[in-house]
Amino acid sequence: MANVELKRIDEEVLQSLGRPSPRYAAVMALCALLMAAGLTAYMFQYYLGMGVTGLSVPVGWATYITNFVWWIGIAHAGTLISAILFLFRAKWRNRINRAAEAMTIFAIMTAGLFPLVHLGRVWVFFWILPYPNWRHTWPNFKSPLVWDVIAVTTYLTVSTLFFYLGLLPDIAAARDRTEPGVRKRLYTFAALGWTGKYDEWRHYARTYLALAALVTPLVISVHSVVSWDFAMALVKGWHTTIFAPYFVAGAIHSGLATVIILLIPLRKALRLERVFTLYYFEQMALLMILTGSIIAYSYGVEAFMSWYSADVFERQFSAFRAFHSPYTPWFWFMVVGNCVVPLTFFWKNARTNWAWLLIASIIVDAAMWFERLVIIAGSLIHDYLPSEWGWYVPRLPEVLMTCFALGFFTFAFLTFVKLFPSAALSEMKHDALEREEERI
Amino acid sequence: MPRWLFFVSTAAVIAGAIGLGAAFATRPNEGWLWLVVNFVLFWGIASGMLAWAAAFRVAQATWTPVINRFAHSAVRTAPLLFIVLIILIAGLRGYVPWIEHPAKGKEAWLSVPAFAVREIIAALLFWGMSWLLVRWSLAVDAKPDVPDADARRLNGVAVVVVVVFALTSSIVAWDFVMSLAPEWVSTVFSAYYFCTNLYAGMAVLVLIAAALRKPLGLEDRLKPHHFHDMGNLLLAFSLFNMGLFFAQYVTIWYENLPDEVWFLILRYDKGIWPPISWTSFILGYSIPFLLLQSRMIKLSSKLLSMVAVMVLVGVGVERYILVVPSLTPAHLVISPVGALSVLGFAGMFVVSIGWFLSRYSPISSADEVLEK
Amino acid sequence: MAFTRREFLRGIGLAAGGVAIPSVAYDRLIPYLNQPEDIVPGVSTWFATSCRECPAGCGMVVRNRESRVVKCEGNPLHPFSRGKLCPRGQAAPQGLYDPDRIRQPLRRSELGKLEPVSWDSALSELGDMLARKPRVAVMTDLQTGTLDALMRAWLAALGSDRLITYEPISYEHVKDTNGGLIPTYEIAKSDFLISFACDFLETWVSPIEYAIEFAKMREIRDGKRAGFVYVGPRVSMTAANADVRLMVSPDVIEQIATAFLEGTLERDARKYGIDPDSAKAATDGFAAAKRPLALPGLAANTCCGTAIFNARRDTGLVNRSRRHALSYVSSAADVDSFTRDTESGVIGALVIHNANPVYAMPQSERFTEALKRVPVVISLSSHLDETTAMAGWVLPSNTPLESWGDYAPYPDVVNLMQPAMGTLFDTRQAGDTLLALARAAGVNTKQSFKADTFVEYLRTRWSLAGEPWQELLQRGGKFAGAPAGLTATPITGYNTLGDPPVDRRAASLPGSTADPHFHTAAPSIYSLRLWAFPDSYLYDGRGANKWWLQETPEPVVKGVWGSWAEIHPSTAAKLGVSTNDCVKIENGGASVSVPVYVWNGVKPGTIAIPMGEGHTDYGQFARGVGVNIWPLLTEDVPLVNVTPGGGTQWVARIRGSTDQSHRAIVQTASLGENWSREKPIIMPLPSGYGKRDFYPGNKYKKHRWAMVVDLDRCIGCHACVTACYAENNLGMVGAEGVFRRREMSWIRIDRYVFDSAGHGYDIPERRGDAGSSLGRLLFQPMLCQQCDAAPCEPVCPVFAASHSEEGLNMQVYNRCVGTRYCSNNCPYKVRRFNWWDYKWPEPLNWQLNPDVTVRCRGVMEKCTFCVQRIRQAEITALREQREVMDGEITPACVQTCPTGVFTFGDLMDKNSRVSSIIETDPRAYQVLAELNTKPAVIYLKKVI
Amino acid sequence: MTRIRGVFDDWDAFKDALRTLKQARGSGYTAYGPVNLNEVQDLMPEKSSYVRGWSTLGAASGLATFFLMCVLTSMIFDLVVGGKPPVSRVPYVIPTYEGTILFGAIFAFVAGLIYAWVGLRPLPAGYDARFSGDAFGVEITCDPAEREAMSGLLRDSGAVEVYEL
Repeated sequence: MANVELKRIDEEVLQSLGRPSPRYAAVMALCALLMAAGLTAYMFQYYLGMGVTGLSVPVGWATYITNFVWWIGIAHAGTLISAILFLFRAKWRNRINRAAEAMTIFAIMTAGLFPLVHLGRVWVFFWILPYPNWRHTWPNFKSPLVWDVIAVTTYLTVSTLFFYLGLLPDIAAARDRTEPGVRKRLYTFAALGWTGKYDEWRHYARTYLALAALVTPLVISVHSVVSWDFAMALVKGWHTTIFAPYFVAGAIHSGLATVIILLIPLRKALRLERVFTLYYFEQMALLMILTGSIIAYSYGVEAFMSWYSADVFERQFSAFRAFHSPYTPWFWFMVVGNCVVPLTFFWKNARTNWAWLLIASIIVDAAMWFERLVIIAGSLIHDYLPSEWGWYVPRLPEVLMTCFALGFFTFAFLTFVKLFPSAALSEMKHDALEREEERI
Repeated sequence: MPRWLFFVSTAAVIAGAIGLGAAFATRPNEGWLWLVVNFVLFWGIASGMLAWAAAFRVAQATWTPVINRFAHSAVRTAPLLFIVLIILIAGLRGYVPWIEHPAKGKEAWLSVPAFAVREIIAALLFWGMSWLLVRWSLAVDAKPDVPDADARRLNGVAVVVVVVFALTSSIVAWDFVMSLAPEWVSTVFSAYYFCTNLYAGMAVLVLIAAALRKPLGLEDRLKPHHFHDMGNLLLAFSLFNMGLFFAQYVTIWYENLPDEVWFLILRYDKGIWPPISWTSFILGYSIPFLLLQSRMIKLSSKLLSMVAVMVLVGVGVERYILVVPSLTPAHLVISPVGALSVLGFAGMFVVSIGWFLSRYSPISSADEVLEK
Repeated sequence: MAFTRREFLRGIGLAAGGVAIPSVAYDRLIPYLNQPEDIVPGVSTWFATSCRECPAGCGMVVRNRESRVVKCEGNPLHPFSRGKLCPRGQAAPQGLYDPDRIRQPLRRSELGKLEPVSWDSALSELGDMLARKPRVAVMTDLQTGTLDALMRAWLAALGSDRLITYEPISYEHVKDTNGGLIPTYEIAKSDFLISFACDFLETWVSPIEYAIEFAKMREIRDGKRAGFVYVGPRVSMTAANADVRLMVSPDVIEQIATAFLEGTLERDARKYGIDPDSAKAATDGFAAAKRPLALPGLAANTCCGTAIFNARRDTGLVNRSRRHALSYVSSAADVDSFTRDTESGVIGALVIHNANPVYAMPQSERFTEALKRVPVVISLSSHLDETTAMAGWVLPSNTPLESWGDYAPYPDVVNLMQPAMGTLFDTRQAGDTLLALARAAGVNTKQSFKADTFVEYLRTRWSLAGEPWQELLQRGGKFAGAPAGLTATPITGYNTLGDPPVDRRAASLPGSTADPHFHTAAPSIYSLRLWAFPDSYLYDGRGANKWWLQETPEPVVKGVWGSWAEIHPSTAAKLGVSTNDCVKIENGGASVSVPVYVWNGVKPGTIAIPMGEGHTDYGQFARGVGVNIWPLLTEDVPLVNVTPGGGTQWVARIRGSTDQSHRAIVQTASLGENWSREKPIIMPLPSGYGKRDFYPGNKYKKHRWAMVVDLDRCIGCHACVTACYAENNLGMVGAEGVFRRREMSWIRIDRYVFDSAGHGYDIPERRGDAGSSLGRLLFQPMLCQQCDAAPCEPVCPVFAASHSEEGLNMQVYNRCVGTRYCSNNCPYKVRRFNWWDYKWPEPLNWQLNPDVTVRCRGVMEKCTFCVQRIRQAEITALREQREVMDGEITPACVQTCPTGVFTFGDLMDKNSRVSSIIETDPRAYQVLAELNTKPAVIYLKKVI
Repeated sequence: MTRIRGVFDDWDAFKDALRTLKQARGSGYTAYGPVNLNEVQDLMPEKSSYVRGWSTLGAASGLATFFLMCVLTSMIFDLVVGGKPPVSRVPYVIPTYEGTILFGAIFAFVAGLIYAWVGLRPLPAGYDARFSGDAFGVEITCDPAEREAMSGLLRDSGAVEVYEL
């Protein structure tokens, strides 16, 4: 009997929208605290100048840009899971895509902050945007930073549309299962009067398909563009052609890890154990083996090519990065964390062990963050003229802004899962019915 | 396989042999040139096909038992490619520039023994592993059901094949393309080479599927949606490869470093080659990308195989463009001889996979179980 | 000597003297109600005067805009400084605008605080005091000519003759070994120069003059050039320029001299602790030399060595007839006896003018104690230095830039001084103060001085000598052979108490007393030779109140804002300290704690510390920075006790590796070979783009500015750096800023070790530049290369960095949003970012060049080739309806460089000097040419 | 014309109803449900949707817009940076690409909303909340004469409840 199954799904998912537990609230309060700290730090930076950071003349970019790249990367997994796997008709995506997409949106928002934070004169940031003005001045469309702006805003817009579209029927479901009140009014508004009529469904399906088909090439391009911030420059360690695929793989890698990190506590907190079952985590773990090995390939090729090039700068730089740099430990940490740790998922009992899943994912995320730092700051400290070699150590404002990012992201995510169904109801029902088909 | 096809391809082989012979007799360096082009092209296609088989196996794809077996057939081209490789190694002196003018600082890597050793190891490794994959897959056919052990070892070797494929293709790319322009360096190039190989490999699979659907009576096994999926893979890879191409192009364009730019300027910016290069690019990637937008084309085996042919021509010309200008920057090398040689290789290719497919069941039962 | 029109205009200080220009402080631009006769808004006026930042007395022209001094440059008419200035000269305006200048007369209250007092009451009170005829004495810094004469006349009028001309660095031993005077060493004529620890390119006697002469001497004539050997314990800037550097312990320098003459140097190389190869090289050079010449340093034995050397190989290059004014400084003996008198309380009233013995005197505390026993101490200094801080009365004088006067560095060179702007504060000419005091004491000045004001006194003095006053004033002085009556009368010290002159040589010749094997038997690790050297910019400490000088990095160690002790790694190992660890240094009852900088640029067993820091007073930039080592100097090179410990303290240095790591950044050509270019120059013009370029490059209509930098001429003196600070309103980042790599200098002098092993993976902090002795240093001025295919430009999202149609990389400050991408992508790292809003405390902001924007926080800035000067020249040319002449445009760095490293010009003009050099000179190359950025700054290889 | 609606809690019954309706009438009916399945879509009278066309149109316009923006602005503001020509095609590929996707997506979304007639409107009278949860509904629009037949048809195919709006 189908409807039993469907009812169960509704109940299971919608119960998670109940009033948050004290512990849940506490976590959110902590996030708020982090945000407050970060904002305070930023105020100082705003009023005093970039001098409060640890930046210098050889190292113009470091923690802020690292955060930017890292968060954008996090965002990618969401789109991958919801769009690419949708196109590949990988069934297993259907439960986690909602959470993943939410993660995408908030991650992009978080990432979007940092290009602003790192500007010397943030109050005129809008000069980077192409808008008609009486000065007849325009941004430089040859600059990777302008590409960034365009790519990231596009990404945010499109993935938000995609996300909202997916959410629509579920909001309707929620609407019809809440007692009158603020929530109900919110849902009624947000559901745009969805009735579940099959004419609506028809157009809905086409739109969803169209957006999925568009967002897939987009997600590949966005992190390529981000990687070109560096590949376009002639700094050794930045200027290399493999960056685009390499960064995309890295992005998805860290993104998957983040989904795991988010969902493992979430399924407990929201009592969704029967929704987010181990199976889905296994699939993501397996995917991480792939992304991890792409990254490994890139590391290898980069190192080999710098030797093969027989270019004094290239060779010295890669030797420096691997053996002499202040970041050397982090370099090796990133190599192990990104390439070796995921390989453990070849073993079933590694990828089916909750604890290890969590730990491994945290390692991968950390490693990916340090990869960005090693690439960005680690290359700048050692460029062409030895007289200008420098070093970089983050200072308090940068640390606090990083905390702010974490706080903001978590806060937004936790708010979301309490506000909207955190698993795709209609998709799950869809699967339920199809499974039924098979049984018959 | 159908007799006509057999005869046609044998004819092609003979023609190609004559062509190459003539080339070597008259202008040896040109002969070498064509040999390299063909090697790079057909090694790519064959390894690409096998990589698909392995990849589908790794991904536990549920729709590909037939396609996998078609892909397996590429393993039969190993002997041909191996012989050509040996000839090429033997004749290195005839075409690589870095023997008379050693590249400064690269002597260790660009030396005849090193070259020979790594190439032979690469070939043995890749073809050996693929052979295992095919053999174990065939072994399963014999059995009534699929024992877990067999399935597991098949998955294992599939993973290995995928990895080995990436590495060996990279080595081929470095040795037979990059080393011909010794000063040039591009990290993404090897990846570009094997991604385009997957692309071409899928194109060939489409052709085989379209060609053998009726003769082997696989109508119920190869439904339109199979072609639709293959079409989508072609679509995805056409875009992805264009992306890789652009990533390399824009990066090098932007900083304009003397060591990097020459390779691209010669082919895509100044001189006699750009028209050909861009044609191959548009024919091989852009047009397929646009055509494959249409569901209708993807669903029809005929239309799709036309696109596949277009892809193969484009990729073929691109291989030519990757190899030839490095050796003769100033003048075009276009001759019937060349065309014939390609024809010949194509013939050999068809014969070998035809031989394979006429030998074994077109359905890999190891993958078939996944459908259930 | 050819002039361009512009230079000539500068030379003749347009303002014929006499007019005191009112100094107005505007906060907004208001047109003049009634225009002062010689001020045209927006047009600068140039005043010729004399530089008084050190006793060298270079000629200087001062740029005045709207009645404010904004820049000092060399006076091109001046016979020996030839239009060049050193960093100290460049920094003169900062003395004038020092925010901590004394702004009105002060007197010490009962509570012992200095409190403002009006001139009148001060004068009347002091007048009464003087009228009571106490034993009066005057202690001044080196003065010649009029002021000197006035002082002595003034003393006479008050019935005394105690005039002490006190210079902390008195070149005592140079005088002692040259019959009581400081001769002119004609190094340009010599073909083999040995410097016995004589840093004549930085601080010694007359650095600009000697730098110019040095450049002349080092010119390559038919494949040969005069050799230069440096003998000394530390790699000073001068040493860095030597062909051969003999690193020896300070004690054996004299033996080295004799060894040279006896040709035993090579044999005994080991004994002296120098490596035989360099010994051989030196000996050979000497053997081949026809006209060798030795230069004495400050320490006694260096002078003795030099004396012996020059006596034995007398080539007539020591010109004793042309004595330097420093000869007239009171001898140590005089100072000694004066101190004794002061102690005995004979001195009733002491007038101190600009001398700062309390800070800068060996074992100064003795003098300090003595000073306390003088009933009335009147200071005429402009700055509240340590001595002034002890005075009972402060009657502040004008700074030299506000003063009248004359100064005669040599008998044949008499500089005239005129105020370049009106007095800034309620201060007076020292001479006027003296006259006023005399008057107040009841002396009839009209009678006894023939003048009531100092100007009057000065003019009478000159007109008596029948000199064309106006003309001389415009030329900046009397330069050809001084006529009678104007020669500064020699002063040979006073011994009024009649005790015989003491020969301090015997006392202070460690070389002769100490055992010659001293260095081999290493001294106890706790007792090292203290090698105190005058800081390149602070000199004896008088520059410490000018932040330009504090922030200009010491040429070799690159230290700024503070003191450090250089020790050799082996010594460091013995002491168990590493860079940034503090050590305690004790001698003669005094002690300082200073962080060490470990490197191999100094002899083992020696600890080298720059003088000039560690002021307890003297303004916000000087106070509490570094340590003062004067009290430790019981002798020239004392043995001091060094104890490790005392925590760590970062040595504020501009860090970065000195190791080229095989990157061919400073390229060298060896002497005597015939040179050729390995790589063609990639011209920063459309012609520089070929079929191996992806894009066509820029089109230029009229000009394409470019610069040639001759590395062979660069001595690393940093005059260009300070000039850039002065011209372009660069901000002050302070010690922390420099430590964080945020210095703002648009042009910097990189230095690399010539024979570096290439293990250049890390920064010296973690490698300590190991190796027994430092290789040869190569200096390289690094400024924006104005690349034609500039990596910094395309990455800017808002076109703030773009290319001008005259080839400059423009940085549009107003448009910059501060992404710092351009800096990341600049392979030369010459872009500077405004990390904060940099402040110019009142009245330092008066010095800001009105032609250059002051950048706000958050924007990127960089060298502009002094675009304001380019525009100026273009406008002038336009007004005169002609083309801009080659050489008409001189950026600040080009203008001040004493050795003529830079050539600036237009590449579109095929006949310009830059074009012809680039065309012809085989040494031309581009830094990092392989990056294809097509830089417009072409370097000429260093000749080794 | 009246509208009769049958509520199904059984999935197969729902499909049967639709099948019969498709054979019987071929049009004049519609369905409600919490999920979208192709097989249900196949049973629906109406199949076409132009969303994709709109999206393509949007993509095309985005391509044009962004490429022109790059080219024209750099013609207005023609500065040579790093020696690169003011209008250089290679880098402009990137904004163009992003713009294509941006407009394509926006068009698709808007078109989708408009077609599906989802709008900020109160729910239609007689909207049945069950259809967003676990129940399916079939709604037939017929003239009052057929009322009985239709409701019978629905009941026979297993509707748990049949009512008229």
